[in-house]
Amino acid sequence: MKLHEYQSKRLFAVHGVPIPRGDVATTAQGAGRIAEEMRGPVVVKSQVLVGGRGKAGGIRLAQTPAEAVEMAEAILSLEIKGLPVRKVLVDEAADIQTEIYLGIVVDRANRRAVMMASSEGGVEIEEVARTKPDAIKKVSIDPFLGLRGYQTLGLAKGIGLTEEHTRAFGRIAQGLYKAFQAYDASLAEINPLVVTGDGKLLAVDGKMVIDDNGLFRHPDLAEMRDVDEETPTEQQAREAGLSYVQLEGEIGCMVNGAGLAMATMDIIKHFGGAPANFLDIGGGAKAERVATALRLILEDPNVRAVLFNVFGGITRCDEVAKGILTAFEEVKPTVPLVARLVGTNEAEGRELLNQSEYRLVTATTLAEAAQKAVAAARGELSA
Amino acid sequence: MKLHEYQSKRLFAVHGVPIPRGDVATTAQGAGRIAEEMRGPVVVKSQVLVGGRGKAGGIRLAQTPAEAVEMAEAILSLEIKGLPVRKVLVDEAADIQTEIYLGIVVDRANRRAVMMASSEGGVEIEEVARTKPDAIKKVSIDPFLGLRGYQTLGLAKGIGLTEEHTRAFGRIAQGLYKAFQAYDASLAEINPLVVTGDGKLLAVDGKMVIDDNGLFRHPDLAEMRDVDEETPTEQQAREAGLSYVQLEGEIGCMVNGAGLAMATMDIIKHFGGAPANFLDIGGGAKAERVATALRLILEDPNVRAVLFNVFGGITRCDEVAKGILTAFEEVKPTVPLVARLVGTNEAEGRELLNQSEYRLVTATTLAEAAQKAVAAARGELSA
Amino acid sequence: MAILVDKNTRLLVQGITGREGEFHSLQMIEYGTQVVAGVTPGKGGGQACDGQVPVFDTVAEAVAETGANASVVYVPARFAADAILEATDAGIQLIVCITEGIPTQDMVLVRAYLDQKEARLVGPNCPGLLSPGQAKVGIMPGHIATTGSVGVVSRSGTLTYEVVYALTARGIGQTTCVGIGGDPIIGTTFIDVLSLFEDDPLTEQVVLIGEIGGSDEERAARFIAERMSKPVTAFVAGRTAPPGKRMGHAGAIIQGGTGTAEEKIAAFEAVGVRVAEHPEQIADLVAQG
Amino acid sequence: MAILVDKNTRLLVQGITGREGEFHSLQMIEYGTQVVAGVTPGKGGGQACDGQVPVFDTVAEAVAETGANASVVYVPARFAADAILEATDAGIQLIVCITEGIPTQDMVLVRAYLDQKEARLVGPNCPGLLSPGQAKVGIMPGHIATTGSVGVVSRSGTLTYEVVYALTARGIGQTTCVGIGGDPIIGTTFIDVLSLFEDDPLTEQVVLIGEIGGSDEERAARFIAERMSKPVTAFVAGRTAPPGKRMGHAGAIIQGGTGTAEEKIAAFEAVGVRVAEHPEQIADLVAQG
Repeated sequence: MKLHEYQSKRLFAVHGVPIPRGDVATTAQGAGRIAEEMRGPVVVKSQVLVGGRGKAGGIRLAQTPAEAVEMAEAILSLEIKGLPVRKVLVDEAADIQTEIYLGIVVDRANRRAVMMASSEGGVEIEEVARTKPDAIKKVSIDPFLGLRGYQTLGLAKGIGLTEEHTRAFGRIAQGLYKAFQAYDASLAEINPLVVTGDGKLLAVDGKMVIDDNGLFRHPDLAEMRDVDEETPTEQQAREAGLSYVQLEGEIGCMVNGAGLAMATMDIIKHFGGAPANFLDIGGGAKAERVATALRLILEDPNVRAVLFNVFGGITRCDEVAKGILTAFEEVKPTVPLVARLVGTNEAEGRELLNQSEYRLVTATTLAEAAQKAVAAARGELSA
Repeated sequence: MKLHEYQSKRLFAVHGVPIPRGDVATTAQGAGRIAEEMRGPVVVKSQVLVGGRGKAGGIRLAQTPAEAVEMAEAILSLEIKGLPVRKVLVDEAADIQTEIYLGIVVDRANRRAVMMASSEGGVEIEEVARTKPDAIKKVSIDPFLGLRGYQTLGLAKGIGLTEEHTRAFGRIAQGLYKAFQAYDASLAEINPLVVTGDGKLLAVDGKMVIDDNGLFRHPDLAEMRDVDEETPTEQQAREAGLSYVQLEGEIGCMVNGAGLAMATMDIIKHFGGAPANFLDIGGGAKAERVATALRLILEDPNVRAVLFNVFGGITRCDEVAKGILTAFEEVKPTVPLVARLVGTNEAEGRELLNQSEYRLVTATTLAEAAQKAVAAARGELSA
Repeated sequence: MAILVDKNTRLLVQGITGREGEFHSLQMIEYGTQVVAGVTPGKGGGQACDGQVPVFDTVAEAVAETGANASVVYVPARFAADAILEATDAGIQLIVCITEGIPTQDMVLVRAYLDQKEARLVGPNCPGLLSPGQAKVGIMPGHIATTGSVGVVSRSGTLTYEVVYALTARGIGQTTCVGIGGDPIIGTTFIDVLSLFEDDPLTEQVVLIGEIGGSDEERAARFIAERMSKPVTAFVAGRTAPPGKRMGHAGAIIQGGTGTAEEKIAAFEAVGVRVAEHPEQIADLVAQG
Repeated sequence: MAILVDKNTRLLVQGITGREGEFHSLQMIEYGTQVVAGVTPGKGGGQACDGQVPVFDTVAEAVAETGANASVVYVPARFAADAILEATDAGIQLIVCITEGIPTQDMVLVRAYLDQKEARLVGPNCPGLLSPGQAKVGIMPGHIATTGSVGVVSRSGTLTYEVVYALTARGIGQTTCVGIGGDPIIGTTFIDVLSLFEDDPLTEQVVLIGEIGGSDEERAARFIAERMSKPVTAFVAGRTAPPGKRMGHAGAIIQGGTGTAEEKIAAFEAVGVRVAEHPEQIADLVAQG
């Protein structure tokens, strides 16, 4: 789960990271009132969960409250990479001398958190990694010992900070790591961390991604989820415990397991079709979850055929069949349905489906199922 | 540094360990007022930093506030193992069904904290270790992982707690470990932890010893030190950074290093004398600390002779000599002084002492020094 | 012969009284696995699986009483890290964790702890192990596999079944099928399993099933080039996955320019590993020897 | 030959710009020790010891620039644990910590971390190491020792000097003198050092100096019985110490019925180790061979 800039920065501040004074507004007038309180130039920043806000005109400097109202009005009418801007952050403008990057991610290969710093702040770290890899300094954080003072000192020196800033940098690095840990983050990033004209360090922009698996420990964070950033379908899917990604094609897929779901999408493409979605019903899915999944697929007007591909392990084919039948009772499907149920309780599942009034095309192999689904979507196969 | 029962229990309570309602009083009337608030039988408990309070009559049950006043009066007039009772804890009396022992210590051999539990609560754990070693269950706590749920469950089962108490026991064990960690304890003990008539667990008595080396992290705890429990000499010594233990003999010893100090005491005894004290001036002692040390020794009326045994390593002999001379200016010594200064800056130290108006008997070997000190204390050697 | 589990495995089931734990324990027993003990705190002294398996409160008790030497973990995500640590501390040498949804930071701690110990963890969020005809540990459907000489290792769950099923359908049996799980932090990697198959005399060929995200497949390719003498056939799921989108719980996500199916396939082909176009094609490639 | 440090040791001093750090660095240099670098955060780029030693901000930099392979730590107690960890992470193989007063819980963490690594820690709260004629690392006065064939290991600080001084006075030289420190948690124990002396061809006899508290001497006695071929002479300080009283910073305290001098002496005598009555008598016993 991604957090907004203002949410991320507030969580960093809780752990001692200095951030600019500022507040969030949902209207241009609100932005103006905040700008008045700031008594000086402010930056008006769109709060949307995508990168490239600056280039899209979503971040602007205002010298006066009146200008802030104007800027906020413009920004709140924007749509950035398809997402409407509903909130702006109005921050006191900083007197920026130098821009630094500071971030933490979980490194799969190292199996621990890695802190990265770079003197090339203000640009995306992926960009720096491509163009100036030597400018990025890294330290691996031992999960038992935490981030040590000598590590932050090493980073500070590595990115060329002078003696006067190493202590402040160390405190900010420790604060960022504490926030990363405290909130089960998979990414925590300050970009840029700036050195101001009066020699202070300030986290001007922040970003945090929370590990969804850790959210049960943070009910307060779970509430921060910005549902505006999800399509209603994605939101329903998440709430039902489904992994769902909307795609452009015409064959709705319902599969158990992410790998098999991807392989199913791949094989549909291989045989000339196009998947309408990625949908993983997860392990051990109960009938109710399956029913929700099927409802979501059938709501998509692009869908011309549906392919069920379930290989039962922890998931039981009879439970899946029950879910399918439940969904049928509500949403009467009008498109052809291809079903392939194999594995745990396969026979019981097939038995249940056979009792349905909807006739399903069945298949044994995945290749056969995919080919039938592609044909069905073209209208070349009748149920 | 030892904490009182009431201090220990309050720190445990901060971490979720249930303790009886109660408060501390320094007068019998105060104890009575607390008993009134409790509205029921209370236990009046002497707060002194030694074991065996019960046997000494320092813990008594009172049915009424009037009885509590009476008991407190009696207890406040006691002296237990040489320590005057200045405070009593008045606790609501618990309805005790079972008594358990629960404690944590740092295990030198294992190099980590060990939690011990025993069904034989209410007696000293050393006693249980001697008489019923199998009744003590232990788990070693990995410093990186902390105390795990399966460990406390294993302990609970090991001491025969039934299913209904294992959760509460686990929470108390976690609380005790948290307190142990949070306050740099070297010992944290609940004895007894009782199961009450209504099936609750309650820490009826508690004890904590804080690692003096960790006190810099806990200025609040450092203030809790009960100076009444130290002799004025011990208190002065501690404040000066000296290790000082008062003994019964007649030869005052000033030595650098605990091992050498003990060896010096041993050799005095070996040659027929008796040390008046253990005194370690520590590593790298400055002149001022040495002066304090010498003042402390010379204040002891039993001292008939003084032996300086300093082997310079991090401690420099010239600094020690300066301290000796400083002390001489204030306290004019009237007893013979035997000095042996060897090691770092030995020549400079000897030079300084030679300038003193007080003539010191010097010695080369430790055996020689000890023999001269013993002789001097008997008046057989003049300075 | 087989790797990791065989007919001598004495299996302990952590979370045996839960719905999934009991269901799959019955299936494991039915398959012939020696399920010697179950653990559920608070249920010690009872029995599970129609009285076939004694239940203990702690792993230490279960090991002491039954001599269990492997454990499979079905406990809920928030307790799973503790369950793995408990098994490790009780001296269990092989721990297979089926549970999905364990927070990554929990696994960072668990993995760092395991690195100091002898114990091997497979998973989490994996289907487990299946040595056909000998033992099944986890949730793989037993009937899809048959004895033979192909070792299977996979980051995916159900996709593994798909492949094994296709192999069996073509009469190609397996020594052991290993699901290593797709989470960011796992106990046993492709390389660990490839090394075991390389050393297993009965394994003649290996099938590796990867997916987008991370760089484990690339590391596996390097290992195959440097250390493997046995032929390897691979499949990589996610050729058509759009970049920047998270594909399911497995955490399969393509970030920036790394972790794409194309790169992984290229890495395999560069070291002579045949890569199948779709799952069932693997069986064709393996049949070619 | 010597153990742990010799003329090839390239020493780094952590806390070199502090009063004690600089004083003893000068003494070590004067003794002939190769002091190649110093570390004090914030003082990098400067020099210490009259311009003889370059100072760095971090151990990693110092190692990269000077090839230091051992470190001695003089930093204040509250920063000492971090200093040890920093040296470990920078790949230093031998870390000698002189600092006294490190909180026990810090050392519990440090020791658990070191147990996963290759590095050896000597101390803390110890006088360090002295290989006469070759190198001095720590605070032992160099002039009290002379080359020879006796290995000395001690839990105590100044008492060690006393014994070494007495040996030297009788013309008995030493291979290496090792102060392991008297804190509850230390990096290198009696057994570790006894084992090194047993394997060192030039060491013919060993002197062990213990004190009351703990049970390290008892464990050493068992080790001597089982593994040592070379004669060992021991001394145990604290025969006259009253029970239950803490004797100084070293944490020498007798609790309950364990850790007394009597028990330790009995343990040594039971395995044929000669135990001296007072420190200087050790030299007499060693002279007997």
